[in-house]
Amino acid sequence: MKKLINDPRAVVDESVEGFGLAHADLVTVIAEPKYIVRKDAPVAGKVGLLSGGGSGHEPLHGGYVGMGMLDAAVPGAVFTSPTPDQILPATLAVNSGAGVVHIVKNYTGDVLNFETAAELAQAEGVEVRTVLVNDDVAVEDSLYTAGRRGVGGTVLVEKIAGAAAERGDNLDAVAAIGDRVNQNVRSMGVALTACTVPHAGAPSFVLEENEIEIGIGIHGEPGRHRIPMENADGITDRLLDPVVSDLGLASGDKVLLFVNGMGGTPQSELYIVYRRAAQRLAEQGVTVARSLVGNYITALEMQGCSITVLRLDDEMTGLWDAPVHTAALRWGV
Amino acid sequence: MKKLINDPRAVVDESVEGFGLAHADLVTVIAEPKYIVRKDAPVAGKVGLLSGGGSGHEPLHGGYVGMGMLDAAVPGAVFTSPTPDQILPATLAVNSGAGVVHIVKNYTGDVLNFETAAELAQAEGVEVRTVLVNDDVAVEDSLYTAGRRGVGGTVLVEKIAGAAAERGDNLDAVAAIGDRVNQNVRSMGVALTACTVPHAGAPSFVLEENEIEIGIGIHGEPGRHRIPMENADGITDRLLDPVVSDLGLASGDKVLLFVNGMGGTPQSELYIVYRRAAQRLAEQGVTVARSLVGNYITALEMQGCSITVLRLDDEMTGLWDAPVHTAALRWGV
Amino acid sequence: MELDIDWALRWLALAAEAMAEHREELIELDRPIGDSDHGENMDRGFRAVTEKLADTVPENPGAALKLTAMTLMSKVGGAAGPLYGTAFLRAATALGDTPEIDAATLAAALQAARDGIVARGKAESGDKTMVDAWTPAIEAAAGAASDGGDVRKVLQAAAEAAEAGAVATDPMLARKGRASYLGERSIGHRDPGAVSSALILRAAAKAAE
Amino acid sequence: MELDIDWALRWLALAAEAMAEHREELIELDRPIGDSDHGENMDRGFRAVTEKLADTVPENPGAALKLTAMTLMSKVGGAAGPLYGTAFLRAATALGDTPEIDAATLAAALQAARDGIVARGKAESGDKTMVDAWTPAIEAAAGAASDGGDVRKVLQAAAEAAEAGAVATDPMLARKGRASYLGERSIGHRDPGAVSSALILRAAAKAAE
Ligand SMILES: Nc1ncnc2c1ncn2[C@@H]1O[C@H](COP(=O)(O)OP(=O)(O)O)[C@@H](O)[C@H]1O
Ligand SMILES: Nc1ncnc2c1ncn2[C@@H]1O[C@H](COP(=O)(O)OP(=O)(O)O)[C@@H](O)[C@H]1O
Ligand SMILES: [Mg+2]
Ligand SMILES: [Mg+2]
Ligand SMILES: [Mg+2]
Ligand SMILES: [Mg+2]
Repeated sequence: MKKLINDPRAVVDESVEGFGLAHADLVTVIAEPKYIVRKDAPVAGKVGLLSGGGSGHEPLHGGYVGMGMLDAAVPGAVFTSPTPDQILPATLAVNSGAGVVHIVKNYTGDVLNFETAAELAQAEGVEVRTVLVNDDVAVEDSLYTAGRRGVGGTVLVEKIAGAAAERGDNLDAVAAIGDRVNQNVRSMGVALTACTVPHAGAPSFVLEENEIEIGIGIHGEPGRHRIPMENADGITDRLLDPVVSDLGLASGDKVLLFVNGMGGTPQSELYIVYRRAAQRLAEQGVTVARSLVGNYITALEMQGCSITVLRLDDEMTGLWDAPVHTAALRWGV
Repeated sequence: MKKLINDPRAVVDESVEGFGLAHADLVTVIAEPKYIVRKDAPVAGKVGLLSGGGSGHEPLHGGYVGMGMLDAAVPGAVFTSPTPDQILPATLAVNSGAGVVHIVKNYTGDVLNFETAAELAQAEGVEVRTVLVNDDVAVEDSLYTAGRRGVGGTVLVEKIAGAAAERGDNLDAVAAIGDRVNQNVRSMGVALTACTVPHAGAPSFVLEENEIEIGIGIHGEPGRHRIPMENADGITDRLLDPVVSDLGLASGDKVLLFVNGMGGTPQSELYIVYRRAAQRLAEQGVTVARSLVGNYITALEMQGCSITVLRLDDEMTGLWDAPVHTAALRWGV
Repeated sequence: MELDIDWALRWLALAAEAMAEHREELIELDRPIGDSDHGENMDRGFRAVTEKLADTVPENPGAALKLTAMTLMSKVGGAAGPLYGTAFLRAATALGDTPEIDAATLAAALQAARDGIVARGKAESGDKTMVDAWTPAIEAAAGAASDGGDVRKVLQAAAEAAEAGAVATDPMLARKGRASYLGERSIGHRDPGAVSSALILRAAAKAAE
Repeated sequence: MELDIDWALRWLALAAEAMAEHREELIELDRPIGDSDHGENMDRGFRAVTEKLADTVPENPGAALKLTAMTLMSKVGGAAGPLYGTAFLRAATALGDTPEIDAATLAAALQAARDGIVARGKAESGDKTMVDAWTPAIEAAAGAASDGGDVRKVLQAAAEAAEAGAVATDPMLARKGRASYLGERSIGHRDPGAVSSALILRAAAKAAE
């Protein structure tokens, strides 16, 4: 394991501290209990938007704190959800009186910790709504699983709900648009290599030189199945097809196409995947109205990518285009 | 070698095609001879700004084509400079009559190919100035080398000269500000792992589990020396110290601190490096007035980073802050 | 023999030792069917408990478990944090401020802990979670208590049953938590949370020896 | 014997074959002291030359070399593209539209090629570049021609000397091109451009056999 770190146990502390130094114009970093909060929080009259989860997915979530997106991000240890004693003060810090929306990726740990924090916040008189993100089609959503995971769709939920909060939507409306994004977004990922959690010291799974893992999440957990290496177009089809069919996309639909890198994949390769996905969607009569390509929700240094498709309507498109000013996503300002 | 590619020889073609599809609002991709050009080029009255070089450093240079930065980017094969028959038409395409500035990283191949293209363009009546970027302190600039390489400083030259062109500076002025940035910027890099050129099929060098290579460039070429693995703070000092001393930074200086990922390093690690570098500069009385952290000039999937420091004056700071709208760098618009 | 605050403090110290000692093992168990953090999470949590107990001296076993609950809740994170937090909290509530715990009270407190985990995580027996260590453990504990066993017997029975329960998760197909994403591929691996549960119950038994 | 357009076409075909055959080897040579692309660059360039020659039939050797120059210039990239482009262009200019090349003209054309490389790249002998293949090659060619050798002798001499020159780059410390960044670490490796130069000159000799 070769990493640019000092102490495996200090990775999150030092990284978040560096983030705070680099983006002091946008955020304040609270060291203990740890959270990252928008410089001007709470914004008077605005619904607060908060997300969080295990670290190791940077720029998620800290990179999305700022005008037009999140008011706070709560980082846990690497791949480990944060705790209620972090989530609660962050919730209080972003509450201007208009209530707070928690955006929670659907993992048992995140759900339980945010649930507790929401109860505690409500006990302190803060109204909390939770938007659960579960867009990963690789996992069957059934009684036999913990349900679909929240992956790439999370970035889109945060951006669009963030824009709704910024324009002044009330608590229920912000939560509703977040839910609507979640209902219209699906994702699927592939790993070419595993990743190594710093405190674990060894890769989370081992792939042979000629193997890839289809249907991985963002925690270095194994996927649904392992297949021999294929070319980029073949892999793209394996990711895109289930996304398209699960979404029930039809000719005439407009979508946002998001090709996400897992952290260790060169951008040039992501564009090769984007090319194929865009061509196939076009063949099906689907219009790619917006695009996003890059490392936006990662799994440390994993090589691989995920494809996320969001079915757009005019309101979501407008909210996507609305100004945003965060460390990792910025436009219109 | 596991990569999200189809044919090793089609990597640049397909990747640039995907880039064009994803950013059709910003750029036009010309397939043969290949270059990427700003949608609204040539911009009337504006000096044209063009750069290029081998591929594999994405988002450099295509990601910097757009308002406030480059008018065109000319991608060569992976790690191989482009050819005059690409550079010439791109130069003609961005010439509005105000002349064209070529931003060239100091490598023998780039210098020779751009030189030829500039001669040919001049023969066709287009005035060309060349800004040579050579900011890599890992290479001794002497009679015994091809001179210092152009690395991280290139991004800053492109941004600042791009803003000067956008505000209407004339040909000599744009070239002069580009040169000024180059004179005030220094960089140094480290590799934790090598990278694999697709057509070569094997890593460009081999590092043992406990070795790192100090002073690497961006082409997977070996660096100046190999040392046992160290922690992030130690590595940061090894990169920052020569940069600071070569720049002759003094207490009271204002700088832009740029921590760049080589493509395969998680963002969290870059912020750990940023933290140390910012702390050390502060200790020396140097003010970090602007920051940039991320994968901006890469070497495929290499793990590692580079540190770039630019000594700022008010004009450079203003030009850095000026609006820019490209695929990889965007603010103010 | 009854259990007092000294037992509780010995228990928590032994549990912390066990987490440190088995940290790697729990990480390894979490690797194939999880995300390689369970050992790190539990070790971090119990180190924090140890630190807390160096500052604060709880008056009775219930207070010690409540402090443990709050600390685990705020330091462990992941799925295990809220689950163990709830377990210790419910056990603390069941104990109230009794200074001395007899066998029946002990069995009831263990039952409350298990019920807390189930209430929180909604897992059933056979879902390949820590519940598969706790359910046999409380059944064995209740059995031992109603057979007239003393607290030592009750804890021995619970620890043994939890250990067997953990081993019994090997062939199960996971239906809760991260391992459930793997479907059939979760079969043949032991659940890390069941193993950490058995370690904690074994520490409780040792503390009573 | 004099060299005509058929020789030139055979030469270019054999050179293209050599680049394809030695592609991996040239990549391997470029790995330790460069960026692992020389074989790919040269192969891409000469495949393009072959394609061009399938469409266009040049009238004389000079025209064939000019077309080669333009193609290499536009397809090879890197340092080697402009250097070989200039070399072939200068040789073409030296030949003009002579249909038949004698030994003295040949030696002069080779000299022009080498001078073009030096003018472009500013490398001196001993800098560990392709110049270290070309300089001994033109010296040997000039010697063979002034000794009254025919074109075959001149090309043989040039190829042999270039091959020896390439081998002689092994102990040199690079002072030009990418390998110069390595300083002392460039010692002990053979320069890829010197090897490709020797291959091209050997192809010229074979084409005259
Ligand atoms: N719904 C649940 N009910 C009971 N136990 C669960 C549940 N989900 C997960 N667990 C337990 O939590 C353990 C994993 O804990 P840990 O690795 O610390 O958290 P995470 O899964 O968030 O990384 C599993 O081995 C399992 O025993
Ligand atoms: N200044 C120079 N003069 C002569 N030859 C040079 C010079 N610089 C580089 N070369 C030659 O070019 C070869 C490298 O070519 P290639 O690998 O295709 O280009 P690049 O170095 O740009 O990747 C070297 O082996 C050397 O022979
Ligand atoms: Mg976890
Ligand atoms: Mg090259
Ligand atoms: Mg886990
Ligand atoms: Mg090379």
